[in-house]
Amino acid sequence: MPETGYSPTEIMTIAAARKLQNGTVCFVGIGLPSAAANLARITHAPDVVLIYESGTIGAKPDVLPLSIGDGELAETADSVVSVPEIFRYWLQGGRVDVGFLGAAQIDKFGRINTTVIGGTYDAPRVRLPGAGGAPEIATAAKEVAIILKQSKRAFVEKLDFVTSSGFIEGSSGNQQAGVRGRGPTTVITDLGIMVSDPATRELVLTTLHPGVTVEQVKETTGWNLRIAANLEITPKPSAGELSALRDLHARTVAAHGCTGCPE
Amino acid sequence: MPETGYSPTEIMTIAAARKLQNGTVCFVGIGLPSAAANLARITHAPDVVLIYESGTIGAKPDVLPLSIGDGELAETADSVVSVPEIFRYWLQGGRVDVGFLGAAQIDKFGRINTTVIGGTYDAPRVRLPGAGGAPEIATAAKEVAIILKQSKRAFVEKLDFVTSSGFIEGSSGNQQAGVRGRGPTTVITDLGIMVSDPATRELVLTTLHPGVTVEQVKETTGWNLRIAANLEITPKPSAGELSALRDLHARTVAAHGCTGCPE
Amino acid sequence: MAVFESLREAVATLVHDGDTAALEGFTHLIPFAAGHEVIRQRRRGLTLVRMTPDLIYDQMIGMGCASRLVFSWGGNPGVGSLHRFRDAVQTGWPLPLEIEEHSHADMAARYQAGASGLPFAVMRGYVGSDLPKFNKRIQSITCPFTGEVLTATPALSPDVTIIHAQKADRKGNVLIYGIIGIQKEAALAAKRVIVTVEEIVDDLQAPMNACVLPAWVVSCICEVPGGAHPSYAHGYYKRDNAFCKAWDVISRERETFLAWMNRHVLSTADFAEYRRSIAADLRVTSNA
Amino acid sequence: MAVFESLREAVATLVHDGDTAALEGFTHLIPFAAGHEVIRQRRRGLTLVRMTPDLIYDQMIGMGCASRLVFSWGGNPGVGSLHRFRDAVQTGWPLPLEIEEHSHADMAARYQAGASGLPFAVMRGYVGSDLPKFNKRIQSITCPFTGEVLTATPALSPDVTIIHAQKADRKGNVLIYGIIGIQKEAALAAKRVIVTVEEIVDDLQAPMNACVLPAWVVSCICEVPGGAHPSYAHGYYKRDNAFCKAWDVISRERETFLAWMNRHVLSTADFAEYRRSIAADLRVTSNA
Repeated sequence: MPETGYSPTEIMTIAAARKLQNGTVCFVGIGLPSAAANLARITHAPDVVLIYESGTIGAKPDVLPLSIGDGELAETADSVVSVPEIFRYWLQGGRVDVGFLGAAQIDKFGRINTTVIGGTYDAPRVRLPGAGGAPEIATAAKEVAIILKQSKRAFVEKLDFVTSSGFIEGSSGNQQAGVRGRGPTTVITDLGIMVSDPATRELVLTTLHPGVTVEQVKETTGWNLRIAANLEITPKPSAGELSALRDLHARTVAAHGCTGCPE
Repeated sequence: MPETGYSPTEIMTIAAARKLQNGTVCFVGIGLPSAAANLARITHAPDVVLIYESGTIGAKPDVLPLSIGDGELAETADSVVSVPEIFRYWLQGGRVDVGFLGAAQIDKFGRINTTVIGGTYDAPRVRLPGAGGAPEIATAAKEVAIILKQSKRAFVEKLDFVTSSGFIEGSSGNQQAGVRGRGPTTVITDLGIMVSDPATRELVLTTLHPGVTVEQVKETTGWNLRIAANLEITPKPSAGELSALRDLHARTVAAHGCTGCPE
Repeated sequence: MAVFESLREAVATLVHDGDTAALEGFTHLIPFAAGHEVIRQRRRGLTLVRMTPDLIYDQMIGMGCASRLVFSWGGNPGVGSLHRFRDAVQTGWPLPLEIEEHSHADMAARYQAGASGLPFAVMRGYVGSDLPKFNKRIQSITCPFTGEVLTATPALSPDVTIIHAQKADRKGNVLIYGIIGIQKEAALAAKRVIVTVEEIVDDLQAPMNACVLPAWVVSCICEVPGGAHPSYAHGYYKRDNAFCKAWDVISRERETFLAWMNRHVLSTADFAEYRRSIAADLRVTSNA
Repeated sequence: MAVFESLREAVATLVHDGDTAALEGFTHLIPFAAGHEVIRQRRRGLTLVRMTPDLIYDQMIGMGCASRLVFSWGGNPGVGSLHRFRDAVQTGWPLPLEIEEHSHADMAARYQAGASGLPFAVMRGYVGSDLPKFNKRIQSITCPFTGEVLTATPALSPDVTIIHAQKADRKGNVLIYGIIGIQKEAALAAKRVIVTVEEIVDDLQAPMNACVLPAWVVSCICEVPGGAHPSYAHGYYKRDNAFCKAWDVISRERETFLAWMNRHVLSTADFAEYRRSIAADLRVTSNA
């Protein structure tokens, strides 16, 4: 544990959790997004509605799921529906306020690559898991928040593959494609928070976590990152937030043998 | 009760029931088709699968339903699904062997009118209930049997409105429209049975109920009815068939106050 | 998020003149109480949507609430015709009724498209039928992979959907069981959703994969015991077949219809008073 | 109509070289036992279809059963990558693996179209994504009513679908509960259906609106207790997370993978023997 009293991953998770307002309907990805969404639920947002693509609506897990379809999600959900129903009636139906996603690579517009790295699509250097629900979450959710640790490998000038975007370049593109959401609007990292410029969609660094410098962020970002005129500083994690998060991870380790999140 | 020992409606119902083989999957209309299908189930075809458009799959009602969605159907079904599911996964999905339908009017091809009689579509003399499930049952079921009492008003040269057909005129029409079923193949009446000519689709009288004459059938048919070269005679209702049907109606009257079928 | 109100408040705030309104229920859980409240509050110019318009739509049409009907089968289940519906279509009494007619499979697919955020539905429909000739909302579409020509119809998205369900919990989550019909799709396709329920409970005790509408997709929940009478509520009461037969007589003539509606619906304050009124008058035996 | 057979008989008669086979399950009720039997019987040239290929597909791919994979997300849930899947795509070992890649929403819609007897599905998909550039099965279609351009993809209709469920009754009716995923659609979309179950019971005791597959849509039912291990069966046993982590090590190198598969799958007669073999060898703690 660094002398700050919390780890970079902890403040990233807590900063992401703070973005979820009470009563929000959140379509949750597994791993860090799930940890942040459940932290929000057990702290300031008890009525947040968590939807997992496995068909669990209003899940309230006491321990973090290791997979998107853990039994804990079904047991605590208000309703468990089929996978086609969750994508058609609930996601495509326009009922999701925010999509909470992770990624392997993102670009300056918050577009995501989880398909291939290096080589070609047919002969990639590294084959990643693929799209999953991301392309339609990015389109159908009213907005998308991405939670990802910073590194030049992850924050790149040009994606090897655009798996998920949520928008079409050009002013009228989205209207033509019937896109109703705003696409990726926020990226929460272990160093700070980036918010997309509504005009250009380019991510702008707006917030630094305590003790982090702009240089640290620039050094771990693969493009020439825009910096907001007046940078904010993330309020330090409260004792309550830290203990809630650590208790959640402790319960998860006790149940599963691990947290299901990168450390 | 006529001296035959059974009523015209009874032999019509029994003749229709005999058409259902054990294990057949039958999409059942309310009224006489439902009476015939359940009579088959409680006599020679215990494993017939009865599907009602209300979403009840494998219904085994002890009394006849008055409506297509009586609770008795749900309580005795193997599965109760939504109405969109029954039409998409189960009917359109091609899982139905035979559609058992009633009608207000039919023509020589077994096409059905349940929409309007007389006047125009916008200002009809008599407004009928409408299509219900019939147009897609006629298309998606492997074949369709229609159960209807004979009269010149019901068996007409030209329908006032074609609500449900099950086929397109012309040899290649059906293929183009992706029709997989044979459409209306059998009409069971209170006087006999008509079967459609596979080549022309025109109904041909192939069977008379005991004691019925060809003239009686011609007099109650609104077109110049074709008669099969060697007419068969419907075997008389057995004591078992009659008592099963009468017990079924008696149980239904006891439960609902009526049989739900025309007498 | 669902609020709990009286049915009078719910209809006053959520059902407006000229709305496209779907009071759904496939022979089970028909929202009669809600339909009566719409009549009491004298809504006009409604486009009424329903797969199976039955007695309650006959009443709303006869009382002049509707200018348009979108449907696939209209009748009195197990009894026969709807006389007020027929009178409106055949003679325009009390008002001309424009009709838009589809098949069940089509209406179900249209509600699904509405619930799915799609502008249209695809189906294998209407082969050889005259209906497409009289309904321009039934079009064709070609499969981009096989070249097959199929039917396309526009999504249904009512301004308000009203359904009746067995239970809601105190948060407003709704449980529907038995013949669930098209209610979930009709609710999810609508801008506003009113749910009348038999009872409000602490715990829905819903099986894991039951048909549950979460509170946050429901606008308003109204506790109206018996609110589906004379239709039935699985687990609560059976259909009142005697009433359905009696309706065939009551509704046959305009005068008897109007007298009955004035006496039992317009002259009563709510559904409970209505139930007492018809019980006293018609000796209708309700199983509620 | 469902017949009751051993899994060996079912795979022998219903799974053929070159088939398009879907072994479905969305992180729950994964048909591992059936996948092992396909490996034992050395099926070749399969087109494997699955929304979420995980360990069992990693094993089938690594053992050379598949020439093609149709999928939307491939990984070891909660652990990481599938090394055999990666090796096949990146280096073509043991055989080149052609891939056809979609999104979850697309795959789910394609199964629905297959179950619905439609040639294609319509969705709002892939906005701004590169996937359509590399998959010609992702096309566009225009709404005949609004002019909106949407995504169209072809129906999925596997030659054989294999799923694992909690229970079947003695007639062959199947009950699935908990996270039901895409199993119903995958089964109804297929020409042949194999269902392995935890147990065969006299009475399913299924809630009225539960996910039930009637016996007459199932080809064969095989009683295989624990047949979803290391995934879980709601109401029966939990996921074996230790095994999933161990697999990451076992599968990393071709040699260790082949040795393990030979020892525990090819050298065992059935799933029960396999379970004893891995329990003895790896000390895998199974909750089954």
